[in-house]
Amino acid sequence: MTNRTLAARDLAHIAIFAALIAALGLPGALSIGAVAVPITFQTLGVMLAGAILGARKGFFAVALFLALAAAGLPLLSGGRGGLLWFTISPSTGYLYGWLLAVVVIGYLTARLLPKYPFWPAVGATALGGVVAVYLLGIPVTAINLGLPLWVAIFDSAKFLPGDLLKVVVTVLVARQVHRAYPGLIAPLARRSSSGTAPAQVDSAPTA
Amino acid sequence: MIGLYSPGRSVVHRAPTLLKLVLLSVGVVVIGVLQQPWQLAVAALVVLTLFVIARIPPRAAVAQIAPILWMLVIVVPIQGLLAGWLVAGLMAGRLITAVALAALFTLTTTVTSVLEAFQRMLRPFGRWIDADRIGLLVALTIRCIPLVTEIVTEVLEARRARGTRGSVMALAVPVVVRSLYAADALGEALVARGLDD
Amino acid sequence: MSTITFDAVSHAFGERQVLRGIDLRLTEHRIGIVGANGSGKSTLVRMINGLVAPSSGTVSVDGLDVAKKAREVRRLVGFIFTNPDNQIVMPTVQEDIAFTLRRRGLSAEEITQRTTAALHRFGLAGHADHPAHLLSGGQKQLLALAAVLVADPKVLVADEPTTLLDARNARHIGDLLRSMSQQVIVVTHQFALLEGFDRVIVIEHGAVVADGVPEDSLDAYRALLA
Amino acid sequence: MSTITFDAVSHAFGERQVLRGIDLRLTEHRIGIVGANGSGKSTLVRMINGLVAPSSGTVSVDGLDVAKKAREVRRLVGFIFTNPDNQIVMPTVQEDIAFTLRRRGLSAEEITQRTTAALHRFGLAGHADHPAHLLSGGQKQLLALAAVLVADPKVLVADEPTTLLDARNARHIGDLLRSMSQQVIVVTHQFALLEGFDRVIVIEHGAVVADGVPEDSLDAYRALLA
Ligand SMILES: Nc1ncnc2c1ncn2[C@@H]1O[C@H](COP(=O)(O)OP(=O)(O)OP(=O)(O)O)[C@@H](O)[C@H]1O
Ligand SMILES: Nc1ncnc2c1ncn2[C@@H]1O[C@H](COP(=O)(O)OP(=O)(O)OP(=O)(O)O)[C@@H](O)[C@H]1O
Ligand SMILES: O=C(O)CCCC[C@@H]1SC[C@@H]2NC(=O)N[C@@H]21
Ligand SMILES: [Mg+2]
Ligand SMILES: [Mg+2]
Repeated sequence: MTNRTLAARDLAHIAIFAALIAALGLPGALSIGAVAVPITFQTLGVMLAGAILGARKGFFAVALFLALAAAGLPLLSGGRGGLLWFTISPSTGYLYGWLLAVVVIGYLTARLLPKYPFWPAVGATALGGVVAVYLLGIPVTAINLGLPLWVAIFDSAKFLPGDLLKVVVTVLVARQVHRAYPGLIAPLARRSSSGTAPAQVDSAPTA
Repeated sequence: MIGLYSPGRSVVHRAPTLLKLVLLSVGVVVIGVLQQPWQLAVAALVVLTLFVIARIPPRAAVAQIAPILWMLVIVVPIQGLLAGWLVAGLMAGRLITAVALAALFTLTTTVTSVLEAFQRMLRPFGRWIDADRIGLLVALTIRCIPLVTEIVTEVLEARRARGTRGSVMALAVPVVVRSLYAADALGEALVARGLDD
Repeated sequence: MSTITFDAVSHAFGERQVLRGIDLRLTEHRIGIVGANGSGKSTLVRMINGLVAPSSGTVSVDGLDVAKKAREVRRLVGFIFTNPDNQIVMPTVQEDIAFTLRRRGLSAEEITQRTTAALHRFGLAGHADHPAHLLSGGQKQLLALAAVLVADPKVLVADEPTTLLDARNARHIGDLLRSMSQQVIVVTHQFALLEGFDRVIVIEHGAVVADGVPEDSLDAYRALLA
Repeated sequence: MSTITFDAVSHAFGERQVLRGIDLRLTEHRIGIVGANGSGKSTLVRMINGLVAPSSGTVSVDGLDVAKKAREVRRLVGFIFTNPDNQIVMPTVQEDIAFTLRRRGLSAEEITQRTTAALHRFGLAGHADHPAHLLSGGQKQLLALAAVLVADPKVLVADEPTTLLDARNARHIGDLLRSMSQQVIVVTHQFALLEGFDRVIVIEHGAVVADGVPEDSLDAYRALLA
């Protein structure tokens, strides 16, 4: 298996997480406040993808989900889909932010494993799942709606409680999952001077 | 999983997907720079005409555009107070027109052909991206959606059957773990059926 | 024994009529339910603890209407699913068994004690801290039983609890079911599991087509399948 | 028939020794494999198309070493898993059957034609465009068979293919397996499935403990379980 192609098991992991993010859109979307960017469970799926699959597979999972939604499948919360959500809607920037988030969380999680201490993990997940997402999301909301930046910033505050809760849930879930299914993310050496990661634990029978 | 496609045989439906994508991008940019109400009116009329040509059922069209309308009810007053009512009106007009155009694309193009168009756009990057694998991933994801919802249902049932409700955690952990094991089994089936050929 | 009654119960999933006018009064100690794939067996037994609410009619356990008193009924009725994976809700064997008890307001001590006892009774003591998903099929099915019986329900409902087991393990589970003082209702395709049962009900196309002592019912079912 | 050989095959998952020095030469048309839960049956048959690579020893199919020629071997050997849900990889029935062919570089026309033939042969023609996950258990198992046999493998390996089925559906699958011209290797806990087989192998603790005509092997296995 070259490192360019993905093994069948990796493909299946990617597909099932893309499906998981889609399933988290089923409870629907909640829109409150001035700017109608919905509050959605799907961000939880994005954070989980990073913290459980790691940066590479997680990125593919989120990208796959977004591509399917963009292609017109009604996978965004509330049964929406199509290119408009990826171009001119107020939530556009957040969606691209998800791609950044999953990479940041995946990379940092690999550095925290195998110990995965609680507070650093919360910090890492929040850095990707909140900071990175808002960094792209807020300005694009302002641009697409022709609103001053401060209105968009002010409005995004309504996401904060929910998003912080999702961060904590992600960390608690990821910790248990790494226990019940070890070897998903190869831990990265903390000092990158040696340059090589420890051999990946691979307990599954797919040789 | 048929997506949001609204079947039809019109010119708009039959136009090549890549062409539609290009026209859509140009259209959205043009709409975005319009500064005069009359220009916007012309653009809106063009889009409306396209909807008529494509014979989109009004209900399907409204379903696509309604979420944005709701949003405007709140945003327009804010903008009106901050920047003046003409600006607010123009912004709303541009947004609705552009959204309608994008929705028209989605309503007249099958998911399959959009995905094919994406694959064609990725072809120049073929050295890094394997278009075949992407096609497989797409189908696999669509297959996995019912699999995941089944897993969620089963975990919820198991908890109920055991007379407990429990926290988000007691739902999320088993759902994720079982999804991973189900994915492993799927991966094996892919190999057994010749995927890594 | 408890009394479980189905009173004019019908059920449809969307357009599909799955159960039609079921009237039953279950009072025997050990009751088996058989029928072809898709005949409605699982739907029927899921109603006993409210996993499926009937489209019409009522199901009750000891006079409690399942639709209205689901919470109370679920304390009386333990349920075992076909696929033991469905039932495992916690990462390790011990946590999974303790999970059932945790919500019953027992003291931590009592939880530990009853969990340990269950681990021993079902031969899982050596696996207490194992990831539950890595047990063998037979062990998972035993864990499923342990996790349900630890709460000491009055009725045990099991939907095909031996599908993945070898003959010895299947017999082991069968012996367990037969030796239990609780009332037992078992859905199965394996006739041997129903040996020594008091009553067997045959379901076909959502209706009861035979009901009586095991020999007669199973003969009727065999005739149906031929 | 093909010749499948196991040559001094041993296997361990981590610390756990699962297969010990297996030597086998499988040339018969219909071969059954039985044994207790956890005895190593699934591990053994997975080696036939390289899903598990042995820790030591070699497995070969018609002289091709599975470890080295996995790709060629997988074209010869079709594999059916216990749980059909986990082997349906495409959204609709027809797409799932076509998937196997798509990887073989056949023309679109030939794919359609062979897919349609398979749909008819397995009684799934009416469900071609149905989402595969909505099929009944028996239909899913038939789909699994169809999706593998459409590629016309020389050998079919099935790991407990009838566990969730009622007696009629199990017999139907059994009849299908018996009527096939291909070589068939079946792992099962249901002895009835092995009627008319040419050879039955009993595995216990990772070793072959009986091997011969079905009657003798099954007697030996029954004695073992008693
Ligand atoms: N959640 C559901 N939604 C729609 N249809 C369902 C659902 N559950 C079951 N069915 C359908 O209801 C019918 C009866 O299903 P049920 O599971 O009760 O059968 P069963 O007798 O338990 O079969 P088996 O022996 O295969 O377990 C089947 O046709 C099935 O497809
Ligand atoms: N991926 C794995 N990692 C670790 N141990 C494993 C793995 N797969 C199987 N085992 C162990 O290897 C042993 C043999 O397993 P195998 O699945 O081959 O048994 P089996 O004979 O097919 O049993 P069953 O009748 O329950 O299907 C078991 O003890 C099992 O727990
Ligand atoms: O579905 C969409 O159109 C995009 C939704 C983007 C939602 C953003 S992501 C961060 C923040 N947290 C939420 O719950 N919602 C927003
Ligand atoms: Mg059932
Ligand atoms: Mg097995």
